[in-house]
Amino acid sequence: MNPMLTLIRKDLQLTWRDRSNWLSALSFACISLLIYSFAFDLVATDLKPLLPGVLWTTFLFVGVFASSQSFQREWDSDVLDALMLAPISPTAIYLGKALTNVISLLAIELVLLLLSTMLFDTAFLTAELILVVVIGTIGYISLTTLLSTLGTRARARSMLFPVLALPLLIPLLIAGVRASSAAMDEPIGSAPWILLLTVFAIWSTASGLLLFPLAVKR
Amino acid sequence: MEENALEFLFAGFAVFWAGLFIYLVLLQIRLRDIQQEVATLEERLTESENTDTSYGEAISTSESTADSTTPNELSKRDTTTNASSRDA
Amino acid sequence: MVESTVAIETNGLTKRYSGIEVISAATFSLPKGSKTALIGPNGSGKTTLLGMLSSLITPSAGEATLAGHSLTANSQSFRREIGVLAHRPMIYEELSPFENLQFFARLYEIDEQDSRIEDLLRAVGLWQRRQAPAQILSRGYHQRLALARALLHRPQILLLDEPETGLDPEGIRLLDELVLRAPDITVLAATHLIERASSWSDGVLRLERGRIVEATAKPSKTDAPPKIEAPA
Amino acid sequence: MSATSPDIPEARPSRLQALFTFLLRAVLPVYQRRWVLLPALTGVMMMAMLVGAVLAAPREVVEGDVQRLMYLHVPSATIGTYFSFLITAVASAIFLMSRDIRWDAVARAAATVGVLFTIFTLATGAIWGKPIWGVYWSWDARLTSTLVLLLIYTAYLLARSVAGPNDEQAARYTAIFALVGFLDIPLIHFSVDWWRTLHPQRIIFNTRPAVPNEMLFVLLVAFLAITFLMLWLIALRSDSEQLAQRTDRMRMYLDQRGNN
Repeated sequence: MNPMLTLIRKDLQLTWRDRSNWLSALSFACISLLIYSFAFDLVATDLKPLLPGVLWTTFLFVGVFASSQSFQREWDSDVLDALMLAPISPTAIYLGKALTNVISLLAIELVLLLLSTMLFDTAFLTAELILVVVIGTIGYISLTTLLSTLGTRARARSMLFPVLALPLLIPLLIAGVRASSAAMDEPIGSAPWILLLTVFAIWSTASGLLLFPLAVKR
Repeated sequence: MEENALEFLFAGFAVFWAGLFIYLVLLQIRLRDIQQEVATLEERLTESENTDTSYGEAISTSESTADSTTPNELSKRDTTTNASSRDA
Repeated sequence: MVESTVAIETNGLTKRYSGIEVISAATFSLPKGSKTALIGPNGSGKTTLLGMLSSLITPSAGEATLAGHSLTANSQSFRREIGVLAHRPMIYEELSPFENLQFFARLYEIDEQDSRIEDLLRAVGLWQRRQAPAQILSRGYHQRLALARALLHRPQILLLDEPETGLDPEGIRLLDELVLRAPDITVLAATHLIERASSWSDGVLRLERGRIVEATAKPSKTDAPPKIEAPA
Repeated sequence: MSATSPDIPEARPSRLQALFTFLLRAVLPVYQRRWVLLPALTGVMMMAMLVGAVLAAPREVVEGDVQRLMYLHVPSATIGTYFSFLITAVASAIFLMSRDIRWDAVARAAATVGVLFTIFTLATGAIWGKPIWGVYWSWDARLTSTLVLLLIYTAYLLARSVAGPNDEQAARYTAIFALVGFLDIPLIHFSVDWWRTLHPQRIIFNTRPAVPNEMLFVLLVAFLAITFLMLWLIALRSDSEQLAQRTDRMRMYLDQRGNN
């Protein structure tokens, strides 16, 4: 899949070159995390079960807003047509963009985990929890990257995108929060949440791969 | 549970029929808009003096022609001379 | 594969946008190595026709074959044979000219990329500015970079959409030298500069309201080229 | 859908399209007389449901008369919601394949009716729940799934209404969204069911003693009534959307003819 690596390299290079986009997403994430702490005073021991919820809502909001910009650069300078003209399949374009988003969002989420370990003095950087976060991120990013092709058309794109993306991600949110609680060994019953999260990730990547070419074909 | 929860039963049915009613009102508003648009189209058609003969052909290629007589079909018979010659 | 003499051939190529026929039943064929000017008033469908030929826009009906590849098959090898220069330069403005060409060279999997990129950048006069981010370059240089990108993979066919836009006289000279007079490339270029067209083109395709109303293989030098009615 | 079979572009008449056209021709006679069949059947069946639900059906011993809402709630929750969203997904898939904008109108009509029935389901479910559980909303698994569907498909209608009736690219995008939304349903069900089991168990109203067969009969009548009502509402809506598309095309044609 050489073309996909080329696309990822170019995207990462571009994300690194004008870092303002990524940094604003990171600061948005940290600020919303802090706002939760001011709102709920999460340090009290009996509020521990709330923490996975806090984390995952922040992940989803940052992820949705960040990935709604994923094709912004291509539309501004009409480069998407140049990519479609290249001898590569549209799925490579989708995979390249999705993986770039996953990498940049995972970076933000790891920073958040670090921050919340300090803020709420609970061990967040455990292998299990990171696994859950990685699977969940792949799950929601592959869907939001597919949906971000809306940008070329609707003028009211910025507000409409979360309204479109978030309801579809409710199963992922529930599974993510429950799987994270399980990873922090909170008592949450016997349902195989990590399995549901993985199924969601596989399903969303598959539908992204199949439907993306249809979304960008004119 | 109270025995005679009749008012809840009526509330339930009332919501159902109210919903239907609102749906049909919205549909009627939609049809009113379409009627309005057809009327403005007809004005534009009558006032544009050189009726282009390909007008009928361009429209008929984009939708198959023989329409069933739908009650809400708004094919008002054109009384004006130049538009009535075209048969879809 | 027998060496066919026809580069571009279309049969009944049509594009309907929500009922309105933007291109209706375009049927023509351009010999290999020919240079054809695609002329017609604004909104006559030039960009849509070029969009369909370059496989960016899916036709509503009809088919076309370019360089022996059928359009509907839309195989990736088909896209190796055509180069496109559109209205807008379609380049990454945060990347430098060199990085832009390097990225596309990797996508087209060109061998000895660096020397090919250097030749092209020198040819279009961008070699001194090859490291500057494209943002700070003028519109003319963006157009030249797009021209270099279109030639990168040595396509057999070039589809140009008003290539002169944004080019200074020096740029236009480069356009003529690299493309419009290059011997073995087949060119179909939409242009408004009719009088300039007769200097480089050996054929004319006139489009009016989505219909090919004139397809002349050899434009006579008189101002009213013989009118050949394209088969409806 | 206008009366004659739609002009599916014959780019490559694959077996699938041949089968599809054959099926369509079989359905066509019924389809053509839809404006006679649907109103008649809906009218008769809705009357029968009303009489059955309020009078004929026996009073439920545990929950009393409010249980009669079942005849509205259960069919709306099953046929009214899921079947219309199935029609949306199928129509969107056909639109993506055939690029015939009229299927987008059918998909939008089915989604609108689907949203209407989700609202019915939630409303009757809440009203039915109040006297039994003492609270309007109890995060019951099925009602929550219906709520999520309501969110998804109102977003669908919102996104589609931003663009014009004939805007093919917006229609293609929202068709993809409708497909993804429909494929999301099983995931919603699993996640909501497992999530809900954490909540204190409430007596969910369908594990009651065996339902007497008079009730079953009235329920069957209710199912048929809701099905015909749904089909009729969809047909009405889709025809008016197609009418809007045709007038929009005429306007575009006149604009185009006007300026050159």
